[in-house]
Amino acid sequence: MSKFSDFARARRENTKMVPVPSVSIMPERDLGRAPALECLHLGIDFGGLKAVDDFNITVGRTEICGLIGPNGAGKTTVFNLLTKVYQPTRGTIMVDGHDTAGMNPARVNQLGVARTFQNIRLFNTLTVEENVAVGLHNQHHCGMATSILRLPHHWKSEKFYHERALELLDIFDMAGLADHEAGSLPYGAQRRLEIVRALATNPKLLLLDEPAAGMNPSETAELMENIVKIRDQFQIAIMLIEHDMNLVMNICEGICVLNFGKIIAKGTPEEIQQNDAVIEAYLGKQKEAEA
Amino acid sequence: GCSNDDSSSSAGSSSGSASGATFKIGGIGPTTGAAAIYGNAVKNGAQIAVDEINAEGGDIQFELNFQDDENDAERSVNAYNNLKDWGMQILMGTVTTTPCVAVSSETNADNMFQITPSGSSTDVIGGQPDADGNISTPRKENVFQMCFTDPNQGAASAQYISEQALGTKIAIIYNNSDTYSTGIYNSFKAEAEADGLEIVSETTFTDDSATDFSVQLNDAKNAGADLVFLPIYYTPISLILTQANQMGYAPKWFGVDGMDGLLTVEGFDTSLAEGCMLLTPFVATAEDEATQDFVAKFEEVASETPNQFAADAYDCIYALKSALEQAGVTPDTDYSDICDALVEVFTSGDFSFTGLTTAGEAATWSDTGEISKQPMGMVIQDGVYMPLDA
Amino acid sequence: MGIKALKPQTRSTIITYAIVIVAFVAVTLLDGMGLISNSLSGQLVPICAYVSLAVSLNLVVGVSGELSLGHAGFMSVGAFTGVVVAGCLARMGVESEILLFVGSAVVGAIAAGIIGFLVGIPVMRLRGDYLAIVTLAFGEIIKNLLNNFYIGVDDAGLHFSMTDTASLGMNQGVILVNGPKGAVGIDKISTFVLGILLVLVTVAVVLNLMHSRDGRAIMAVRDNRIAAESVGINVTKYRLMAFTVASALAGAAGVLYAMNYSTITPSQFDFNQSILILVYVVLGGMGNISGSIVSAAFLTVLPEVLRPINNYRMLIYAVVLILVMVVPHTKIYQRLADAVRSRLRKGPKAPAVAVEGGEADE
Amino acid sequence: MLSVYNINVWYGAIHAIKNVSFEVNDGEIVALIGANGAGKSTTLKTLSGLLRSRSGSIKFMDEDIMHMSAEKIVEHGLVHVPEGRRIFQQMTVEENLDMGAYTQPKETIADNLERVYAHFPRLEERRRQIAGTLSGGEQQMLAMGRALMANPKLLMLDEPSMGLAPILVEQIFEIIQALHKAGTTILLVEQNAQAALSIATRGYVMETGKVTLTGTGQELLHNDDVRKAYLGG
Amino acid sequence: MEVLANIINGASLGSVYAIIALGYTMVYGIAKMLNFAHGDVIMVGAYICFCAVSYLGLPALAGVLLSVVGCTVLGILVERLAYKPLRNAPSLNVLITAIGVSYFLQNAALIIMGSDPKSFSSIIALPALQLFDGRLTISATAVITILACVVIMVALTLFTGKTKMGKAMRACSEDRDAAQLMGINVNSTISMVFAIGSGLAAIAGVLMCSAYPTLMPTTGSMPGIKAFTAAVLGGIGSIPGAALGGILLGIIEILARAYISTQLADAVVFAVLIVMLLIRPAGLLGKQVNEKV
Ligand SMILES: Nc1ncnc2c1ncn2[C@@H]1O[C@H](COP(=O)(O)OP(=O)(O)OP(=O)(O)O)[C@@H](O)[C@H]1O
Ligand SMILES: Nc1ncnc2c1ncn2[C@@H]1O[C@H](COP(=O)(O)OP(=O)(O)OP(=O)(O)O)[C@@H](O)[C@H]1O
Ligand SMILES: [Mg+2]
Ligand SMILES: [Mg+2]
Repeated sequence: MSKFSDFARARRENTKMVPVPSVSIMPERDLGRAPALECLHLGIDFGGLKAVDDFNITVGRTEICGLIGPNGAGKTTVFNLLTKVYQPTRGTIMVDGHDTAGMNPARVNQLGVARTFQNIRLFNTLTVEENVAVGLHNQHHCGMATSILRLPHHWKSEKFYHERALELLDIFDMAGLADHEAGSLPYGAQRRLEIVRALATNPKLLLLDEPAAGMNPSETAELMENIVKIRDQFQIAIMLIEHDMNLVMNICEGICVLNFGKIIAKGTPEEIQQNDAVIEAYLGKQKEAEA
Repeated sequence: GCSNDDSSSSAGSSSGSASGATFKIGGIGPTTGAAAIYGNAVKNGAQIAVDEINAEGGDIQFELNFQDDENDAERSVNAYNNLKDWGMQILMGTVTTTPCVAVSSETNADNMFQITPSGSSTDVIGGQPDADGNISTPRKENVFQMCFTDPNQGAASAQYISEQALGTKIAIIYNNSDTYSTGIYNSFKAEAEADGLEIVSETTFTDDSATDFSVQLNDAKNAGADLVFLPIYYTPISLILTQANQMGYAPKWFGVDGMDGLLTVEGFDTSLAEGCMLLTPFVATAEDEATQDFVAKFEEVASETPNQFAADAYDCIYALKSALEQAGVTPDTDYSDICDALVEVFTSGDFSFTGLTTAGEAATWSDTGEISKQPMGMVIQDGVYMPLDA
Repeated sequence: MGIKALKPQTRSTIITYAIVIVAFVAVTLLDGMGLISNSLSGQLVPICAYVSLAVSLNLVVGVSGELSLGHAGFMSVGAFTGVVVAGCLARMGVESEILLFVGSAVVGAIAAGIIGFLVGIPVMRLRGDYLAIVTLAFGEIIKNLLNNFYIGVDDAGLHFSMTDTASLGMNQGVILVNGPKGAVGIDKISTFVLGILLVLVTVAVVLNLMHSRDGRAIMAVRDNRIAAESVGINVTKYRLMAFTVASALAGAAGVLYAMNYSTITPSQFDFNQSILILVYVVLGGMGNISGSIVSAAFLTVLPEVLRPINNYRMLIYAVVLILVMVVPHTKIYQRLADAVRSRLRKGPKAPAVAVEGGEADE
Repeated sequence: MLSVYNINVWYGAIHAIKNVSFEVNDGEIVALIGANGAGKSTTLKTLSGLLRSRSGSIKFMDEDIMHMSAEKIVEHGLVHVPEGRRIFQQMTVEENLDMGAYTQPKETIADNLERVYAHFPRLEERRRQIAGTLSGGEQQMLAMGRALMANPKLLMLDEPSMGLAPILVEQIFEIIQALHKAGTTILLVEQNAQAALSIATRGYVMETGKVTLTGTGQELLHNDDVRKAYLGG
Repeated sequence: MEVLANIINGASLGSVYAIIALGYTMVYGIAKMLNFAHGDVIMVGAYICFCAVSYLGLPALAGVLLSVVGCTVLGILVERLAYKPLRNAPSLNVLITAIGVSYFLQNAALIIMGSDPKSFSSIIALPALQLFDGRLTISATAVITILACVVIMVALTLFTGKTKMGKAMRACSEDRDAAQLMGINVNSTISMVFAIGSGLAAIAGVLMCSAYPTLMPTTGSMPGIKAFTAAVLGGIGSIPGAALGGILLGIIEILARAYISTQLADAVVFAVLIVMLLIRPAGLLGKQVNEKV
């Protein structure tokens, strides 16, 4: 494993995880403040299928939390529920202390939930910079009339979008690609751009759906570094779905394991790695040996 | 088909004497699109007249350039401008009403003489205040019609029906997306009420829904109408007759000049049209040899029987000829002066014209641009038109 | 070349305006020298009208990615409103043609915009072809309603009826809208200059909207609705915005068009008219404003150019239409294009290319 | 069995594949690894006839398939599991599998189906579900199962382990080996170079459209450049 | 009784729309293109039948056969020449090409057949049905049209749902590359779709002109649009939907004319259409596919 991930594990291991209500754990440092996310008895059915059921979790203000589980367990569906792409059949979702009942995806985002998608969803015909600028949509306002008439305020806000976009792109040093069409970027770059776009909405909670999918180990290592960097820099909570155990076990502080839509285990990476149910349902023996 | 075999001659350089001492006559009408039938009729009818006149080799020679307008006002104006570029001196057209309204105000602005064979709306000639003295467009002094105006067709029909006591309970089916049809309908209605005819059913259709007439026919039938007035063109009429026949409804049918041509519809079972009555200025079966001659020539050119559009066009050209003779203008005169001269002639009381569509009598023009001629009442018997007046 | 250095966006904007202005100057000069035929000069105003229509429709079809088949409907709303307004103003004794035109254009645009908005609210719940069909339906409805509108003005003011002119109950008045006869006796106040001005306004509105916060949102929704929602964009609002603005612009273009002919009828603004405008947009390229301008002008002039061949005219027109669509997608053509491009491509990189990928999602 | 010689592929003006040559012998597992955008998928698409090379030659079982249409190539037994699954979203799982067997005679379909369900029990549970609503992993299984329905002689897999749970990744690689034992030759494109090379008989490394390195699976696995670039170590 | 009569008239008018709509939906649902030339194929079909019967003096059935064959060939030809090159082009380009084809067919017909309308003599020589001792007459044409519509619908449903070819068509409609990788010959499959669609168009044309016997180069366009509307109303790509949509549209049209206003009938029809779509945004029988996120 790369030097970085050792360092990551080190700094992760000296965060103390403590139990909180809704049978979850969160970093001690986040205890004082309202959790970024709190789900109670969350669930959704598709026809007969209970895709997610009785899903309870609490995510601390600056926690990096992993959501893992076999294929079809319901991980992406959880994300779709949190972002209201699907309306939950039951249960409550509290974001930063506010109940999101009846909100639509846009509203939830404005409340502070941003996400990336398992199958990349960029604005393909827009340039990289424009993609981020769209992410900044609600960070700065400028009415239609204003921009049609090209009033001074229009130029001011354009300036804002431009500068802020480049700042954000710099995180993944993509500023150089600003004028390229998003659709024509290589795969890895597209995944990174999706993260930047999500960040641009200034979220309190960032949801990453398989950010490392289709990346090779060295790219993945770089990604891990960036995820931690983002958390530290923006002081936000990050919840990620990933099948790359190297990534999950190294940077996640709390991990929640889903199977058939139900939580089968919660805990620190160490606990999860030892959990027989998880090994049996998800990790398999080999990985256990490796970890 | 008739639309392609003479496109060459219409391109202008027709059999006119090459000396250049010819009047350049422009023609405009739909030769493509849904209304192409009327445009082509006019085009061929006019061309025949022009060829005859040129063949005579008199000192008035014509050159006809007929342009397509797809029965669309915009294209029609384009066609007009195109003809101006060609050097048109007189406009014979346009064939259909709406484009004619648009073009007539162009000619009016340019002071280009215009006579339309079939643009029958009053808006073509302008002026014409309605009962309450409302007008929609002022008189265009340079524009004259060879056909009846819609109002006087409607009125004439109503009078005719009441005089001949053809029916007491009247149903009307008209096309309310069509200027011609609504124009006649309105005046018919007004006149019918004046003449104490009882209108028991008024139903409409539009160009988009001219397929199924069951509702309209049922309405007329249930209202007990004994005469159905059809101020529409013959294409929908053929459908109406067929469907009425299917539902076993056999009232008297009364049409206007638009009904002419019904018998020439290829494959149409003319027995369905038995007893249909119509007012029309022209019938292809008339005995006089002028008509016979024209019909023969036309069938030669277009391989179909001419309808009144063709005849009106034919008359337009001859009317122009005699008017030009009377005015004594020469081809090298500029169109604006020709226009003044012709207007002078047309509106002077002593100019009259006798042609295929004037029922053998001399027709004259009032300075409103309307023609005064008597419509002939016709009835279809054994698949041919017979004079109605008995 | 300095222009190469600019951002592609800015460059295309400049080019777009340049096209319009150059065209205007060229035509005016030629006209001054009397080199413009009646046939062409008679088409200048309609060309401007169609260009504005194409550009505005491009905002819906190209920029916001909705297929609208009812654009002519908004055109007619504008046209008839404009006629009525002009009629009233004239009756009120307004002389200046500029005033008449501007007045009716503004009101016409507003009316069409309002209708567009009202239609949009329910329609925007639908997607793709369903939206297309509803816009089509709307166009037909407008046409059918206008066939039954009778509007006149006399000293007592404006009169309206849905039965016939008699029931307007006016005297010594002017009938402005006469059912299927439509509006007759419109006084021709549209001029090429006014036309060009309208085009410039339309282009400015559309381009400025496109290259602004709201424009980006609109395009984002087009590219990926779900992603757009996920970054907090109110999808309905922006689809509706594009639709309404486009309708208003179409309304203004309708006024320009109407004021160029002494008569307009409801049946003129039918499905085929909408399709015609759509053809301009697609031929010019989705979201490509300068493309719309050129193709609208080209396709408007083409039938007149083909006049000499008479009845074969529309046949050829059809063939041309098919060819311009098909040829660019034939192998030979693409080989050539690539060859040419690889010669040219020194300066600008990737963006130009990725179009080739044929990876248009949806 | 398959020999590729000097192929060049262009996307519009992008030269994505530059003079690539390699071969796959009967009964091998050949791994094709490389960074994102190296041209691996493009190569596979070219072999299966979705893209055309402008030069060189592609021979499959001594037949020139370079100018053959994609559907013909499938009939010859060269089957491609494309990147990103590309299953038929609107169809049910079972209909998808039927499509996979399009070139197959009716009678063989039934036992093929059994074989696939044996490999992927999850698919049997979901046989009636609309494929579009399957989870990412389930879709990957379906994509592989669909390819197996065509009785491939040479199976080309484009990142089959992408987005699969570790336990499934193991399974997938086990399945690959099983298929291999059963006599199917395999051309494998993977990001998970570790796993890929450890089961591969031979491997090729691609960078920006060129083949830069080749050797047996083990050689590559221990090659320093490869370790640095693709094994993160 | 009168209501019933109207409904039946509506149904027969609607079945014509429906048959056209079925062709539409096939092409539309599978080739993923709005084939605006479909209406004009109908016109061609009717002309072929007309010529066969009244010029060549063939029996009606032969005429129908001839026009089906003719249109099928035409359909394939058009697809090969005009649409095939655009396989990877945005769908709107194909739409415009289709419009070009539509103009072409109309004007070709105008030049070949002339502008004067032909009166189409019904190919159905059976007597009308008399019900309730003559208070209700149903023309044989109406009966046959409705029957034809139902039969065709069932046949198509089975074809696309059950047969290998049918499934292959659906596969192509979703993902052509993937379909190729299954060994499906996309080109011939899509040609097949057009063949079927155009064949149906021919039948529709003959039946339509038997019921409403005027034949002009523009005869096809309005029914084409109405059928397109019907197809969408029923739910895009749904075959029973197209049939249902067509028949409903016909009935609504007649009833609106009979009981609301002949002036505003068209407006009413389209208004109803809009309302229906607002209630069921994916059409009557179309299934709302919420895309997997
Ligand atoms: N819209 C839907 N309709 C029906 N079933 C659905 C829908 N969306 C998801 N499912 C089912 O819900 C289950 C969970 O799907 P989900 O995408 O959340 O799995 P996942 O945990 O993300 O798996 P993976 O790791 O492979 O992405 C799956 O069995 C899937 O088939
Ligand atoms: N449709 C396309 N249009 C334009 N360029 C493309 C297209 N598809 C791929 N490319 C380019 O071709 C090159 C090779 O792409 P390819 O998908 O084959 O790489 P890859 O090795 O499969 O990468 P990955 O590991 O992400 O699948 C890349 O630079 C990519 O940007
Ligand atoms: Mg998932
Ligand atoms: Mg790839």
